[in-house]
Amino acid sequence: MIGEELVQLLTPEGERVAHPEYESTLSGEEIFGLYRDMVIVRRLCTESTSLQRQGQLALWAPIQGQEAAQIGAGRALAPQDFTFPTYREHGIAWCRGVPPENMLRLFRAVSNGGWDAQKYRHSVPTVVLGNQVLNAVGYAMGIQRDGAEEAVMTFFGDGASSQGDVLEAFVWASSFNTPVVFFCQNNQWGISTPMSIQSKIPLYHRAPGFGFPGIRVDGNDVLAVYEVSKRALESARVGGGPTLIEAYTYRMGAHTTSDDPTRYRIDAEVEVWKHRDPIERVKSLLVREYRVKTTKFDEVAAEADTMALKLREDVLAMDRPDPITMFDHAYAAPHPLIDEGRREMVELGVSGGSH
Amino acid sequence: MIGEELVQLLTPEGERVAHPEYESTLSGEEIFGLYRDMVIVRRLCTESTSLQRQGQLALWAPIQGQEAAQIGAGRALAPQDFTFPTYREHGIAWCRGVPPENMLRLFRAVSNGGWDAQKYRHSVPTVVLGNQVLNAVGYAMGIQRDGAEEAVMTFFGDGASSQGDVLEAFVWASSFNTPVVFFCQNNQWGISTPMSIQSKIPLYHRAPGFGFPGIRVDGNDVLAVYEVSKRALESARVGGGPTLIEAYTYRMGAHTTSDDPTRYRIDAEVEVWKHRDPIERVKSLLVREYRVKTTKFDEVAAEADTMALKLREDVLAMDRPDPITMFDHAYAAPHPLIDEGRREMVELGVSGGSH
Amino acid sequence: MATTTMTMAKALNEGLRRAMEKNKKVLIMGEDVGKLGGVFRITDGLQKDFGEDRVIDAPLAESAIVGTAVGLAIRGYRTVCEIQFDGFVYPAFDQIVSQVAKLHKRSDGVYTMGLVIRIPFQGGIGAIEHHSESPEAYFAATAGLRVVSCSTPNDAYWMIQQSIEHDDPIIFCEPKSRYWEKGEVDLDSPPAGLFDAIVRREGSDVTVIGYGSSVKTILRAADTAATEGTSLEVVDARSIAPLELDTMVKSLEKTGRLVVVQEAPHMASIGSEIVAELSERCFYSLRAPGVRVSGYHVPYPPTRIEEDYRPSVDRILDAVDRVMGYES
Amino acid sequence: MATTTMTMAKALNEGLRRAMEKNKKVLIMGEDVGKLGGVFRITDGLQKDFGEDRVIDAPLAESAIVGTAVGLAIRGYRTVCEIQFDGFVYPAFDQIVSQVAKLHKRSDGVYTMGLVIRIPFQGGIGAIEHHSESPEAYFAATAGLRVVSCSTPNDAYWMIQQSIEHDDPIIFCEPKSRYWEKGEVDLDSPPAGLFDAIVRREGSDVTVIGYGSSVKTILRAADTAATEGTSLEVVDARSIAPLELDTMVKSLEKTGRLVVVQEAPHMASIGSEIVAELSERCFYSLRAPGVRVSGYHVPYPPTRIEEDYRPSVDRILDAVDRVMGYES
Ligand SMILES: Cc1ncc(C[n+]2csc(CCOP(=O)(O)OP(=O)(O)O)c2C)c(N)n1
Ligand SMILES: Cc1ncc(C[n+]2csc(CCOP(=O)(O)OP(=O)(O)O)c2C)c(N)n1
Ligand SMILES: [Mg+2]
Ligand SMILES: [Mg+2]
Repeated sequence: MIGEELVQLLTPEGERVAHPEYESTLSGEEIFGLYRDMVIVRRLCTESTSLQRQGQLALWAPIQGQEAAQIGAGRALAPQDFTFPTYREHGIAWCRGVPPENMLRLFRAVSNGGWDAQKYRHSVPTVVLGNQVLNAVGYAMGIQRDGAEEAVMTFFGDGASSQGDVLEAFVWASSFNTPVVFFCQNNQWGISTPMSIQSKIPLYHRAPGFGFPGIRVDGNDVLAVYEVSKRALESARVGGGPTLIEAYTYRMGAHTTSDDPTRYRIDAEVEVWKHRDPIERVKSLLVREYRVKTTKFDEVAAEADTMALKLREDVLAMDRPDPITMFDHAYAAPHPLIDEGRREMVELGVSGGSH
Repeated sequence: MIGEELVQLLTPEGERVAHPEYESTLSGEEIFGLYRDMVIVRRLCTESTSLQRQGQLALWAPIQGQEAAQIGAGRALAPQDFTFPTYREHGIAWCRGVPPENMLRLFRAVSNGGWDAQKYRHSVPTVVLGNQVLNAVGYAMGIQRDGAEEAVMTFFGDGASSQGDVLEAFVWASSFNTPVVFFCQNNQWGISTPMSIQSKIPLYHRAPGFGFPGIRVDGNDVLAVYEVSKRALESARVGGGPTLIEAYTYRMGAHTTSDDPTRYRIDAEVEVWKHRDPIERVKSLLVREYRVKTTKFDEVAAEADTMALKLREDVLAMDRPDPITMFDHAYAAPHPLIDEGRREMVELGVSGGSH
Repeated sequence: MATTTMTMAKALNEGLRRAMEKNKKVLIMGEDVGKLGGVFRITDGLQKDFGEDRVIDAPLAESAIVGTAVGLAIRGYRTVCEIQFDGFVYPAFDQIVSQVAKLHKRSDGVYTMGLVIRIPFQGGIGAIEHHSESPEAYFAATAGLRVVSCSTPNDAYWMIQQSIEHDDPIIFCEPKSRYWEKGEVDLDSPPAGLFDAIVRREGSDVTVIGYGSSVKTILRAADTAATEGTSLEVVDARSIAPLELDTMVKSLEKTGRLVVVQEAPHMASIGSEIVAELSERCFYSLRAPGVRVSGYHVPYPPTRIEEDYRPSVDRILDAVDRVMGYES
Repeated sequence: MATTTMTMAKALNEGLRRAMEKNKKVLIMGEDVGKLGGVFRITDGLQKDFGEDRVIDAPLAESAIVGTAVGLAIRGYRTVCEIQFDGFVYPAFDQIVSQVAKLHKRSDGVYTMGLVIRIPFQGGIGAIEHHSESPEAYFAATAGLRVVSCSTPNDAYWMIQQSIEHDDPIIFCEPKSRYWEKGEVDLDSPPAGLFDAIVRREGSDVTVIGYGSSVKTILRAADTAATEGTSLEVVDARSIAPLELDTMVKSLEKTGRLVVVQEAPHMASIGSEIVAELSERCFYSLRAPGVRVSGYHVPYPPTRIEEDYRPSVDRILDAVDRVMGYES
């Protein structure tokens, strides 16, 4: 489909294709589960976009088009694995069990994080591109020292692939053979910067130069992403070291709700990718191969709507935090400037100081 | 010799070997010239080490063992090319025409640079590992904008190859197809850190992952280094883009005069490399193939001694700078804090303020 | 005098355009500066008019943006680097501190580090984390650099041109919350030297010094204070490093009272520096200690509560009351 | 009380050893920290005794040293990162400012960023460029971090252990020029809390505050001043961020005169902060303005002339004379 050797198990038309090294291990029910996940996170995304348009969120970073990449990877994770996302991994967060309303706390600007990272084994969002990739390798070094059979998966984009931190992470992961899977969602754009400015050749080629395997997968094919991720994670858990997965996909929407992609890319490109929609192709498969009935799909749509409704309610109920909470967790131990700030704020009458 | 495909044109024993892609283009006289350069820079190095031992230099970073790598690359440069060194490129500086005493100003701690970088088209030393590699790519972007037929060569070590700056430089050089040659002297050690901690696989493999060629050359074979460098530079000058050259060599001495390599590496390793001495093998060739007489070699030795003597005199004559010179060139334009500092220093009587 | 009204964003755009027209060696480099015109549209239309060779869409790496600009400077180019947001300048910190700030010195004056690093800084736009920081003190503390900030469209238009023409490297801090505010721009001559402070409003009781976004807040505080009978003299520092202290000293000698306003936390900040310097220079004139109104010593908070972090009119007036409360 | 005499380098080594013995989660990571024991031998012998898994020779990349330590902290490890020299901490600046300093907050307190970044800082050893810097203000200005510095072997031994046990990230600044100086170390109990300032010498005329390598220089200045009839009270700040101001205020209330000494240039520095804070807190006690003795505002000079850059006894005494010269 896209040139280059790329692992694909399902065509855009929803037809299975054979691959010499990978085959889908999922039952119809499991595939339906992935379909459901993708529909729900897409709905989460449309609801969030509309909440933003209505002034209820400061910003939203949509994932339309990238659902297969995220759900395929997210469902390949084992419970004991740990994940390090950027700001756009709503699908991963969903798979880790992060409640949707927690995901929106960042975008409602009431938190810089949003969820209990240790509870969900899913780190807080990282906005500075590339930082989390090194953090992930460090976490993986911890796994090694604990002798645990766990893996780390960390996410970054085609743009972030140019950052020194990501490249240093490759060096370290290779040197220490850490149990980490680098999952790069190449959605073709870093805001307005096309992939071609970050690299003239496919990104997954970088890995072998650092001494570990790189693989490109059709990021819009959830079955392929699932299998490729699963194998990389399994290998990492048992000492096989790092893998770079480049999920070749496309950002169907704007970079964020602040962005205007018409300034830098042409409609025709988006049109081409519409035909590669990650949800439609699984649906075709489910209908054709597993004879899934319309009612089942309707049920999922209804479930997604219910989720969206609750999400909206939850978001609207998220009050402006008491300003004095800005002093919480700035430090773990007592700190005179924190005490001073709290005192000043109480004196100013800005906060009841109840916190 | 060292496993891996490695361009070699001269064995450690000084016998020519054929290579499918490279052959030596140099006359006997030219080869003798390279020999002379290597002897002189080695002498420069022993003299500097002894100056340091005698308390005349704060530090010295020796290049014993790396003479072929530096002279081969340095002599491949065209006058219009520009170079960005680290702190160890005395051989390159020599080829660029930097007076030896200028090279020692840094190590006598009377300057942070030492020579007129524009005059010699050889940048001042960069101590922060990796920084200069990005600077070199930027310079090369300037060459492109000037439409000039020039190339940049930048130097770094195996250790520095792990730095984000070096890796980002690969990204940029590839994206913009800049006329830059990355010359990595893999001397096996970054202070006490062996190459194996920086990379499990040969460094030159990194380049293809970024979209440009990498090549490993026997860094102790001056003929091979010369040819490989020349071709890479020529390609760069005419729009062929970047090349990574990994010169596989060995740091025979200590990291610097402050270092004690017996703490971390075994003698046997050093012994092995003694047999690969870059100067001896060229001498063998010159004797065998070109019948160069002992007197000619003696002349070079004498010339080197003369250089060393003058160097010593020059160094001893390098006075402690007037402290007030610390304010010179901190800024290009007038600055109140500089004026204030100068005034204070004059008032303290530390300086005559003549400067 | 040809004047025209425009936003600060437009003024910067026009200033850049004029600098590029004047000098072919001027380049612009940064993330998304080309077709998009930058996320704030400061470089809007410039790539179209000056070409991709002069307005360079960079791969995504700040260390490389600055590191290559250094090489370009050595080659004789003057690059205006755009850092997309304040919180993303840190990957370039090493290149800025170790190369940009020191290469003129290291080369014994042979290299001219004529480059400008534009940073949209400070908060107030309701963004997510890392988009609202005030990193100016890091750069001000670094010998070899200069740091300036504009607070009006006119300053923006002129200071960006003056910065590009200047031979030392300049960290150019743009108060992003003021990008869309309009003001008069004099197209003929600059309001002052690049490193001059300007008295924005004369007053007699308290000298209030600030820069960037704070200037407007201080002016609003001055309005309120005036209605309460307190007269504030408002000084826009403009140059953060070096500070132009003469204007400040002159003001303090008149008022005897000092408040410094900044969004950065007060620890080891520009505010600390101004207070320390003026405490010494105006020891006999000061009728109260210099007081700082700053961001709090916490990571920039979620922006739903940022207005309680940033110095507000209330907090400024509170500080004014405090310094007025000292016996003189 | 078991005391023993050792160098600061050895005291740090012993402190690290004790911390590693106490807590299996303590790791050391840095360039050349293994077999070599670090370029200053601070980690000498530790890899041999605790293994390569706990004393990790890092590939050569500071951002990665700190960035992976962050991940290890999330996993429950406590990593002591060694930065080889002050001038090489900048590649890690982004990780320090954006992750180390902010992750406790961002995670709502779920992550404990218990890690220590050891930096041999300040000059005085005749090194080449980038080996003699004083970057402490950058970190002090960063909310979320703490910065401390030792000036004696006893402090070194205890403060490194206290830092490792502390739950906030700590930038641990070691005055490299004092590594080889010997002093008494009390093996039983620490001299003070990690964030306490200590009066090193009592006096009545002028309070002189410093930290790290400056403390000894100040003490020497105090000796000289005493012979000239001026009594200096010497305060070792120890904690650079937060500053322990109570001890300083108490001293100033007694002396009424303040000199702050540091190797960093004065602009937006710890010295600025101390002067600004104490000018406010001791407004009525101050009989002269607080004065700073600092490095000059230039890139660290070639070290043949570094002693004219670093605060010397002469320059300190000059400042003492200046503050003594004010009418009171
Ligand atoms: C260090 C850094 N520089 C710049 C930015 C601003 N920024 C946010 S997202 C983005 C583009 C990222 O592109 P990519 O990595 O492909 O991820 P995507 O947004 O496409 O998921 C940029 C430049 C940032 N967040 N961090
Ligand atoms: C950013 C940075 N970190 C650490 C150092 C300290 N340091 C100086 S040389 C060196 C080893 C460099 O090894 P390599 O790159 O292989 O070059 P070589 O010295 O072998 O020529 C180190 C760690 C430095 N100069 N810069
Ligand atoms: Mg992208
Ligand atoms: Mg090396």
